[in-house]
Amino acid sequence: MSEQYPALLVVVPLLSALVVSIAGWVNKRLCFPIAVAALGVAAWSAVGLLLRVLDKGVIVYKLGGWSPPMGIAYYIDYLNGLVLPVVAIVAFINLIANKKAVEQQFPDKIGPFYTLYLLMVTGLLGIVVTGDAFNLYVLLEIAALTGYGLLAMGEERAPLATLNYLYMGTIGACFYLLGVGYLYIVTGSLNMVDIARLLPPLYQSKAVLAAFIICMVGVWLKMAFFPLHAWLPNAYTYANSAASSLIAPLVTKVMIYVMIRLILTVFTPEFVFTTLALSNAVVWLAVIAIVMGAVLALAERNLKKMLTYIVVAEVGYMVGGAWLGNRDGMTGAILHIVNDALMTLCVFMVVGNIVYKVKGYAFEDLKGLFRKMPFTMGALVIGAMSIIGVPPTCGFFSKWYLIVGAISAGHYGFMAALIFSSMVSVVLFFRVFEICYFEPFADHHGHDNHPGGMDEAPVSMVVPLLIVAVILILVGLYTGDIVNHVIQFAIPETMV
Amino acid sequence: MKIIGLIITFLTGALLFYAADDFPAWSDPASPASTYLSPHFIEKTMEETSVPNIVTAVLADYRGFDTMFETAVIFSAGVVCFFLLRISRREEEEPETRSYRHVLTGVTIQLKEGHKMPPSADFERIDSMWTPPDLIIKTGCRLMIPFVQLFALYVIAHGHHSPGGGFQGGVILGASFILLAISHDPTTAVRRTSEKLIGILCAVGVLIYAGTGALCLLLKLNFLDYSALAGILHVDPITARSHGILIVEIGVGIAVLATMIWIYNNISSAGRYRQGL
Amino acid sequence: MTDLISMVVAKYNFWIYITLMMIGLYAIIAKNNLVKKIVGMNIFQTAIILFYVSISVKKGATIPILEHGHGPDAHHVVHAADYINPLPHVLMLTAIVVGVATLGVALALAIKVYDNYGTLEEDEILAQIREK
Amino acid sequence: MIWQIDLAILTLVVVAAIGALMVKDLLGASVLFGSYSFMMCLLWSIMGAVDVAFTEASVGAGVSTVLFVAAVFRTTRRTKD
Repeated sequence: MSEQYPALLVVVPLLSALVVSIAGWVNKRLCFPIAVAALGVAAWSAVGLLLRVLDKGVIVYKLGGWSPPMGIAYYIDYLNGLVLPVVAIVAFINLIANKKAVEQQFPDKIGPFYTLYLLMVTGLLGIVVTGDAFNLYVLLEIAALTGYGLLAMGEERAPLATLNYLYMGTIGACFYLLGVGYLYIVTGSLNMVDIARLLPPLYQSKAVLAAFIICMVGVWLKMAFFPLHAWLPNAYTYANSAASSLIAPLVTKVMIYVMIRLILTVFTPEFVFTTLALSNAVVWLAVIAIVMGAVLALAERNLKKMLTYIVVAEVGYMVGGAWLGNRDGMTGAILHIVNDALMTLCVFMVVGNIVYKVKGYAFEDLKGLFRKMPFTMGALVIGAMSIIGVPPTCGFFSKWYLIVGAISAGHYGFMAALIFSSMVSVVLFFRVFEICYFEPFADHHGHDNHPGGMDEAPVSMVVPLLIVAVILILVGLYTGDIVNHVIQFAIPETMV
Repeated sequence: MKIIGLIITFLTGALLFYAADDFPAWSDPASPASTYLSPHFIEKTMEETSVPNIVTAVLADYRGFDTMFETAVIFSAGVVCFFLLRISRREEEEPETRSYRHVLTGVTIQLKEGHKMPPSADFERIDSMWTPPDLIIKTGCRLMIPFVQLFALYVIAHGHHSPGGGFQGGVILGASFILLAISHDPTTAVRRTSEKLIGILCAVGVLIYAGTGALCLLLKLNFLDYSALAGILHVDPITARSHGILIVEIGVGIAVLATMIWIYNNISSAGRYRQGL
Repeated sequence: MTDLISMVVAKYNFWIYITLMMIGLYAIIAKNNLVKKIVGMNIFQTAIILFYVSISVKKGATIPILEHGHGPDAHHVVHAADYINPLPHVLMLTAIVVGVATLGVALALAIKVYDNYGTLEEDEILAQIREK
Repeated sequence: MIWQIDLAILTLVVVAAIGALMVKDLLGASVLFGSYSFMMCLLWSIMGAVDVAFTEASVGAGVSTVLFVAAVFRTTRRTKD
């Protein structure tokens, strides 16, 4: 069975989404267990795939039994072998943690919610695992459409914010499709590895250049890279907490994976960094993204919105790292995909818990929360330390690689931006801690019986959160292994 | 905003014009796109899948995995529309007056707040903006719908030999139900195709597709490799591929049919399911 | 001049697709009405489909459905040059479906926005948000 | 391929697209969008993409237009641009 893991990984969530959808009409209580089982299988196969890749190298899975350029094939190498378990595990933990929140927010629509959730995970896993450029577009649209549905159920402003996201997301996906069309017209192929094989004689072609630029702009739109980030903060802020803690950690990170995949596999680093002279400009854009993200986060008086601007800044980290054009920068970017997915999950789950208990996430709602929700706030401290980049947590190590990459590329602006953003993060989070710790709990909702006592979120929400916090530290401690055994092989040897 | 829009538009346009210069000439038989992959599809489809319509063969077999997700996309659009718009009876705000229509005579009555009609088969609840459907349109559509549906079934069944297939047929079949809903009123249409039925059919359609693929997996071949079905269908592997394509096309047809109705019902009645277009 | 004309004529489908795409893109960015933006989005998507279909065209070829019979000449040899490239058609079938799915979701969102604010004009909605 | 028809339809496509965006009435815009889709469908059938044309005829010119009209019916016809 283990040679069928690539198919199971995507097909099990898809099939279970359909079953959940039917179960939603029959008996709502069945939805959650089916979803958990399906994502459990998906996470299991993702980890199994990673182990197989470590053991045997690249796996090729032919769908429908047709060999690659004719049919669609899955390629699992070290790069997506690493990203897959992250996506599957983040989705799995978030699913378990949000059971109560979902029941609280959508008592009537549990079935559709889990259906969309599973379809979204299917889409994201499919994007990561596929080796076909057009298949990626279809999966991109699945992830996007379900994402719009999930995000639009929230506060009053959520539909408008999501509609703006939909316009931008559609333009992004269409640009990607157009880029694939340009590649198709000059090479005649849709398979990523095959395109990479056919491209080298065409590196001077204007069509290839345009294809690359269009693809990149499309992917940047989808990941909210700086001038194109305007849709993200509102869409993520006004959404319900179960959806935003799935989408905020995963969607931007998966899009960064797509960008790195396009750079490393489809267009090859020689073309991107040697033939084109764009990398310096893009890194400067990333610098602006980081600085603007940090500054805009400072201006917010609202925890969730502040975190969304941090997401924008983190996108800048990864794009900048990937475009530095050297091994350390790329290592940092790939490592940061893993770390950032986990730490964004951690902080957004904290917001979820706070919303569940306090029904708000503005700064004035946070007063006295250290006394009220000690475990949740403890996890926030670890998540914040990771975002700032304090040593035992994982955020430190990826930032370290990014800074080393910036120095060896001689790009001191990027290094300065990284340090500046870390310092701003310190300010941001200590401001939050100050409010949560020192200011007494404000009883403005008037239905709290124990103003000074502990009133933690339910155990089913706190335990997954603490697990994520522990994972943050563990990943930090095992960074060396991850880099030496996985990421090192994910980057082609031609890149130094 | 208009100026920014113009600038962005012209920048994009300029980039595309610039790149179009390097394209192979239009309709050139020697262009890479026409010489690299497509000859294989054109020349080998008949012997590998025994389906004369190459588009159908490539759609449902060579790139069947794409099509499965295409069906999943349309399914998720249906679920999203339901998830966003459908208003459950609990959340619905009560209007001041309730309107009822006598089914046989078409006489409408209004009851003030607090008064409810006892449930009976003779009266049905309607919106205040209800207008009686026109007799000519009603009869005309009633005459057209069976032929539309027959054509849709033909399109699905004949997708191997002529343009068409599960998707087009499903849309036409769905359109016939939408026509019913437009020409009569949504309540009539919903009575025939209840919401629960539609919701389940959507999932069942995609399930037929994905389930066929999973069945191939259980029969020890790769996902969606229809030749695995040869043993079950008692035919040779090539014909099994042709039959496999038909099975999944039917699945696509069911899913699309149900989703089109579902989306239409939710959008036209804004989730209230009583009166619409 | 004749060079320019021959270039325009040789690839005029590509020019039309670019024009349509620019129209759509401008509408998404600059239009004020939410439904108009959705119309623009659809024009944008169809323009890309037009581009793909233009790739598939082949001079002197016919539609990609094989002629077949059940008689003795049922197994005649098929020449690739006689048929249009089918692959872009397949891709675009998928893209059309994705387009209508996006359209459905976008309209559902527009209805929800209208329910909340009672208007579809973006500037009026933003003014309402600012007032609150 | 008859180039006169081709050219006429290409022009009509662009006209319908601009019209759909310019007309100051959303119902009119949806109907013009339907005609745009139908012109597109004719264009593709001229190019020999019969399956795509068939799909566009049923989806773009058919169901999409109905969905547009239904949404306009549920919201408003008014538009400033």
